[in-house]
Amino acid sequence: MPTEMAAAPLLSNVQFTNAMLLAISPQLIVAFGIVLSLLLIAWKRSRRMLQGLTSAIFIVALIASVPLLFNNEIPVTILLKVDGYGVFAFMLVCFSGLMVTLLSGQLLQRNTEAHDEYYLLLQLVILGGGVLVVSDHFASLFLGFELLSLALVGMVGFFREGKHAVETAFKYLILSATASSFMLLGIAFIYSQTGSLHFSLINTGVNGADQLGAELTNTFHALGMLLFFAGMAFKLSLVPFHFWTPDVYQGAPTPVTMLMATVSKVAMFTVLMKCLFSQGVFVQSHMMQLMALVAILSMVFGNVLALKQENLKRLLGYSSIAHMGYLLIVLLITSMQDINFAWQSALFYLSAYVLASLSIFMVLIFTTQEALLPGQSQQQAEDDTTIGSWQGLFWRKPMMAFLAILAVLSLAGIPLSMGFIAKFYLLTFASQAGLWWLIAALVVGSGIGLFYYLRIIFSLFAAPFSEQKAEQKVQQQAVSSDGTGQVQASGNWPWKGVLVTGFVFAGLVFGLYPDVLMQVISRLGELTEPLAVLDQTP
Amino acid sequence: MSLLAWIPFYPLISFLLLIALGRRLSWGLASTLSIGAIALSAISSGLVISQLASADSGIISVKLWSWFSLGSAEVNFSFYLDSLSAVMISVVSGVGLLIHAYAAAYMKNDENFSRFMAYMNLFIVAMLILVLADNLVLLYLGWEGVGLCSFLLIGFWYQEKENVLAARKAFIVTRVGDTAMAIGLFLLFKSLGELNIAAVNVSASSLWQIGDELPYWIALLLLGGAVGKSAQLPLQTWLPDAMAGPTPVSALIHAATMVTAGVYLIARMQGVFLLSPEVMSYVAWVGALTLLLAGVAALAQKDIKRVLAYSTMSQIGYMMLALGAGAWSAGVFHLMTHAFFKALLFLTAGSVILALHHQQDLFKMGGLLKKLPVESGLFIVGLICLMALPGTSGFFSKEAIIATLWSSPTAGPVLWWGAILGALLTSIYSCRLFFLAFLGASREHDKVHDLHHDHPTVLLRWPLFLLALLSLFGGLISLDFTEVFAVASSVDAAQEPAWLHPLAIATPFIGIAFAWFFFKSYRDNNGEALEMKPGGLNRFCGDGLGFDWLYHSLLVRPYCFLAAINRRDIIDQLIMFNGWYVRLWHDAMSASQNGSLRWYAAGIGLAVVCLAGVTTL
Amino acid sequence: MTAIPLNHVLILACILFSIGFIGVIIRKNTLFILMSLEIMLNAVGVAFIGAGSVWQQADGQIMFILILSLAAAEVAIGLALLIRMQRRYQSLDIDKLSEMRG
Amino acid sequence: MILTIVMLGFLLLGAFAWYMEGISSRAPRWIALFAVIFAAGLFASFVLGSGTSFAELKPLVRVPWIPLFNIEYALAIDHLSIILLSLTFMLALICVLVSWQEIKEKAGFYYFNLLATFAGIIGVFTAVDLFLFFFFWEVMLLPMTAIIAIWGHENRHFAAIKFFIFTQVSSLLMLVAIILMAAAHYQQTGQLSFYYSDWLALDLPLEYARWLMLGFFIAFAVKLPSVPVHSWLPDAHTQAPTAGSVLLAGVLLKTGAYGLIRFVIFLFPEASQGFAPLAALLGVVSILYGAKMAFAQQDFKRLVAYSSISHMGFVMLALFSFNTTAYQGAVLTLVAHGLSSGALFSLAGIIYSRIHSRNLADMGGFWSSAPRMGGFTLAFAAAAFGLPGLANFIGEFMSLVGAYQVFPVAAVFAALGLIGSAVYGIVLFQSTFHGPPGDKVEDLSGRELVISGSLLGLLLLFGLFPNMILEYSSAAGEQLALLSQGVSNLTGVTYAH
Repeated sequence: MPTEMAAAPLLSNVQFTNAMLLAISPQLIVAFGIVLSLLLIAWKRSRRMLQGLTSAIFIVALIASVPLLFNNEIPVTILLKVDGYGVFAFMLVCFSGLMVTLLSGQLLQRNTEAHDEYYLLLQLVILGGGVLVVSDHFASLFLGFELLSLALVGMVGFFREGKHAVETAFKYLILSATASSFMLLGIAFIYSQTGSLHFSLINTGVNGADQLGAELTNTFHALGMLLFFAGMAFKLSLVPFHFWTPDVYQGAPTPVTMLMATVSKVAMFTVLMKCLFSQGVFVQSHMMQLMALVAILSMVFGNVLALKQENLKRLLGYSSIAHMGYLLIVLLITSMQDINFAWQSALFYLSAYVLASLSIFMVLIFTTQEALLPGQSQQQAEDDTTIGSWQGLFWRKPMMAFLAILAVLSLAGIPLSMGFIAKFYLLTFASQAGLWWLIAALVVGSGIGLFYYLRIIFSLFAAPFSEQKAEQKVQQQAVSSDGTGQVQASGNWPWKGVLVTGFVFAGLVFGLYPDVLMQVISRLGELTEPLAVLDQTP
Repeated sequence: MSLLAWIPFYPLISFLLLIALGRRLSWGLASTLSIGAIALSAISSGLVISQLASADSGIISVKLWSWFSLGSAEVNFSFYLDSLSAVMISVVSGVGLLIHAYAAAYMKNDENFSRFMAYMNLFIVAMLILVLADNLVLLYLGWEGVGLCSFLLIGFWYQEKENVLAARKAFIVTRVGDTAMAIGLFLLFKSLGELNIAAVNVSASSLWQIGDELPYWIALLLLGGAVGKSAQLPLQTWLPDAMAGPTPVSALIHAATMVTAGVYLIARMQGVFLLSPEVMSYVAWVGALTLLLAGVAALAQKDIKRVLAYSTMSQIGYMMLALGAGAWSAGVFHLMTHAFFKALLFLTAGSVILALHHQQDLFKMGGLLKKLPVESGLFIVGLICLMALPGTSGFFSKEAIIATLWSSPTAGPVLWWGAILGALLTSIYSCRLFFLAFLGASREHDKVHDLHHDHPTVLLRWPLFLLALLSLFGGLISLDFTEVFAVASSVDAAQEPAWLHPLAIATPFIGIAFAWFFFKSYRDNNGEALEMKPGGLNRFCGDGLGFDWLYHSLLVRPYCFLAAINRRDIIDQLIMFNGWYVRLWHDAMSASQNGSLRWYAAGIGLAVVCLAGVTTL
Repeated sequence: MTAIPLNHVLILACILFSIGFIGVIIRKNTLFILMSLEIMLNAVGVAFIGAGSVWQQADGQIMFILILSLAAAEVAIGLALLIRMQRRYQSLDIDKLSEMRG
Repeated sequence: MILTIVMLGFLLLGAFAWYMEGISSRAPRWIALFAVIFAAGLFASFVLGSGTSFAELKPLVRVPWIPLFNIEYALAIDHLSIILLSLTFMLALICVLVSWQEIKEKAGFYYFNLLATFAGIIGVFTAVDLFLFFFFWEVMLLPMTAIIAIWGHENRHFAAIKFFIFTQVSSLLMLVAIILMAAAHYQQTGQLSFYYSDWLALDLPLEYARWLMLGFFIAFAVKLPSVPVHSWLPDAHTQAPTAGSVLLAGVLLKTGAYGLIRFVIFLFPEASQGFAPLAALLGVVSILYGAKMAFAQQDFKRLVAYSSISHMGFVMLALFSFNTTAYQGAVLTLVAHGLSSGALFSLAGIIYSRIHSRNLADMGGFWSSAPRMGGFTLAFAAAAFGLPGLANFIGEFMSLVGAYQVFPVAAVFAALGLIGSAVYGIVLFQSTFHGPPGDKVEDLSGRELVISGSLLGLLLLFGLFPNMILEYSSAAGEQLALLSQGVSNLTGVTYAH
């Protein structure tokens, strides 16, 4: 039984410096923002003001992050460690939060219920994500994780009159609680064997841990790693922990789904990477095999599951399973040298994925707003949006359809889009690491994936509804606009066009000239030669 | 450009004009154009041949342009005239001219007249290129060109299903031979690096010994091409069906010119063939078997044109036999005389058919001697040439062939007897044809159509007279091939039995006598209906000795069957099976997404247990 | 007093956790599912405290406190949802919540 | 630079055409026509006026694109590219013309896609940075797929998806090979490079090269296509609108052959020579299987599609014979097949516009009412079965002569394809134009005469004066032969030249 004291226990006297304060300023801004929002609500309950404040908070947090991007890594107590990668991930998180804020207004307006908590919860989610991406300790991981999850549960079931609200919320709550129990048990096991809750295994009780990482001989430690990974895999909806994904994606309000698809994925993956890399997981062959297996299963089955799916939100849920499977490739590094390239690949991939997800959900929200029938709640319309309901969109709203096409192409990893460059990163990574099975699964998965991605695109191009139907629709819309003038007015939200155009522009620029983003990401690490990964013979 | 180069050019211009202007041309213009073009070709041919006589080398050649090059070997668009090709161009343009003239009259009332003449002109172009080509690729161009024209002309009346099928069959069957020939060219090029005919003949004899393997294969493959085009065994089946085309077509393509292209090819490539005595004897055997088979088949035909078609096959068999036996000149000589008399026969038959309102069934004719005396006379001339009665052109050429057979190293007595038997058959079926059609009393056609009512007499008659003259006296033309053909091994006539020649001369008469008695019912018919005896043997022979059936069940049906069962592409099905398989997985996986929370939780637990198992194992 | 070996503690935690988990799976009543979740979290707490005492650190106990607050939050949300469910479905049978599938 | 302008011009004019759709329904096609003629003129003046020799790859432009991976925007052309680019321009013109009446709905977007496809194809034929090549390779697929999926026939979505998935999956393998190649360059020189000429200088271990070669080969074999990965083609060709079929058969298949020449054979001479017997076998199987399948079809376009598979088999066989003659034959076959199959698809479209069916059973006896159409159909069918005098014959003949030097048995079996092609060619012609006359169909209009006439004219021109093309491919052919000689010196295997 190990008796020596592990270094840096949770309660230790660490000087809290200004630099540290600065380093976590974005997170602090969000936290401060929450308090501010509460005060605002107490002062005046205004939907627009709160939305504005939330957006402002996220924008300020984003701006505050920028100077931190190329800083050296700064440990903030033992709980957090701010480095470029984390900051970049936080910016992704924050940007997604901003988009969700902007897109939620319409939805909330249609709901007569109270909506103040919505923005609070949203800010909590972002805070949780913000904590996750910079955490360096299981305790902070746990805090961030739960902050994010519990706030999300609240948001998932926010519109309690919704058709699927209770079901979705319950599924998410119970399954997520189960998963976090698994993760916690895993952490407990790891802690019991290492004596440290710190990510890094240096100076812990693990045999031979003075170098980074070691093959695990201890059953409980291995089991702990497995359970921890299972908990994270649940959040990343990797096969075989993916069951909840489509149901929750479908049942949650679309902006919340968007949040889950972006913030939750980015934050979880970032922290998983940090943790696993710090633990030197790449020498634990069992874990590597396990992750490879999970990756392959996710790539193939995620796509297989999406194959004939008609419901768009479910389909995107399945597609996210496959994407997290692809992304898992970067965890399968073979040595320290790979870490930087793995980070670059992961962050580029996540950026592409976030951009694509935001775009496609944005189109989903906008199109359902327009096609809303009287007496139908927007949430319900969105839940039931099928591929078919986008039929002929291209001929009616070319810009929006173009954004959707670009997003789908990006998800499918076809040139002209960021997704292709992202896939290029992954393939480069995988072929250097010699992960032939994963490449094979990626190819097969992409092949299957094309089938449903193309179905979406073809639906956009398909002939619009027959004239009769269209006429009916026009009449109905006329009726609805007569009835509720407010709805009509808000239908022409002026930012809509700006947003869509902006996203199209961003997608094209990053797709055609990815160097803009690549340079930023490659400078985040700055520690080693960015392409050192290529030095190894495959 | 030299005169030689112009020869195929006139009909080409005419073809283009006819195609471009189409139905806008009146009959007069169209026929003038097409006949005029051929006439120009014929005149130029005559002039060029007279130049040839004065040329020192015995060769006139002209290079039009460099076509392409195979490695270091140039393949040029150039023409080459020696005495062999001189004979060919004179036959093609001469007989072609006469047949064109006749055809213009024959087809006058067809709505697609100018298209018909255009095809005929194109055919002459291709045929002239074939015989004038100085290299095998250009020859192949002509070779395929005549095949295409033959296809077009057989299917000229495209609205009838049989014609369409006959055209298809003719093209595809000859294509089989062409492919063999193409492979022969590949082999030839690989081994000699050259496709120029003269150069090939020279370097073949300098590089190879007699009996080498390479010339054997090359010659065999070229023979494959020849049997396809010349309707010899085993690719003979298309010719009888090809009679579906208009009669002038049968006369021009399927009797006088195109079908003899195989003979020309072998004669042209004699340098290679001489190196392979085995293939020479194959040639002889192919010829002999074909001539017997065709003779037997001709005995059981109902259709006047089919009799003539089998007769053509049989006569080409003689030419092949001659080539195989080394009697090159005799073979080519027979080619020429055959062109005269077979064109005559076909054209006369055409007149008869026209007069009988397109009745071709011999058993429904009869008594035409009285009704169509001129045509009957011309037909008799053709038939006696075909039977090779002494004095006619056919006599000279056929006797020349038979005379060489007995002691030729690549032929021999057996083939001699085959040739005699063939001659016997020839006279028997000729008599049968004549008896059925011209003797006795008319069976169905009491009224004979007045040919000259709407067909110009001059064009319809005069070509026939000219052809009759050529048939009768064409044997007097002497051909000198010493420049072209290597001197055949001298035949030691002393060792041959003395009765050979008398027997050969007597054979046709024996045949006539036999037919006179055997076909008495045909001869003495009084107008009662006649039927061919329905026996199995008759049917068997009538169908060309079962080759059609054989090929149909051995090749056509399996190919169609294969095509039919695999219409949906088994490989595609196999690949698309993956799609099915993935969909199966999709269904299975979708079933696991059953919406039950407890099931999902259990799934997570199971997954953890399984992964733990995987990890620890 | 002999110290309890760490492995025993961990095995106990495992067993407790499994009991809780099995409860989540087999219980149809939502309330019991929430209770089973509590058991699972408490099992984790046992493991943390056991480990903390072995390493002579407060970390384990701090984690346990954090877990307790998590459990409280979870139950709060869970009970709120439970009430919604009772209102809407007049039942607490979790299997009624399977409208979304496929 | 000029080619960049051409590509950009295509895109911009395409966008302009799209925009103009709303203003005048006729404007898009005139814009497209202008774009193609203008681009062709620009290209011609550049090539003819540059006064330099294009025997070797001549770089046109080379600027950094993604510096982190040392990816460049690099274009270069040589004779092969010029031949194929000229074919592209020619068929582009035909495509615009055949679409003239056919495309009535969303014409603006249609011409945008058409022009974008041309731009992509030009990129494929000129890119010498392999990443850029891959980029164009995929980009040309997108508008093509849109053309099939939007303006295609009844089963268009299925066909488009199949087409896309086949090419995409196979090209991912190529992408992996490209990445590994670049990494190999990094290991040997310390710098990442996707530049073609840099790669030519690489010295890869044979075992490694084999795998990389295979990655490229599969992608190009799918595009070519070769049995057993051909089955996207009949569906795509059948379902595409006329211009789509023309473009697919005429040019897109050629990108596969182009890739085989440039990126398989010249990049991996040793490895591909080792692979040659198998490739030749695939070629022969394609020839025979394609011919047989073509014969079995009842659908005009499907028949022509399978015939394309058969013809591309000749190309495969010829290319892997490593022989000057065969190489020249293959290049000529590419051009000839582009023209002849383009013509046959145009005719299919023309017939479809008359009777609204592609089924051969619905056709027959058209000759009486449409003799000109019949004449052209016959001529193009004759080109398909290799009638001498037309360009296809020279191509196939040289391919086979060359292939026979190296693979005699394969060449003999390939020659059997001549019979097969005659069978389907004749069946195709006869079942449309022979037989009892059915409905009256309108004969070719002036525009259609121009289309068919110009294609036939070119086929005749190249059939009678093939040296116009052959002299441009001889240098590369000899290089190829030298390459294989060099290899056979190493491996001890001798090849006849």
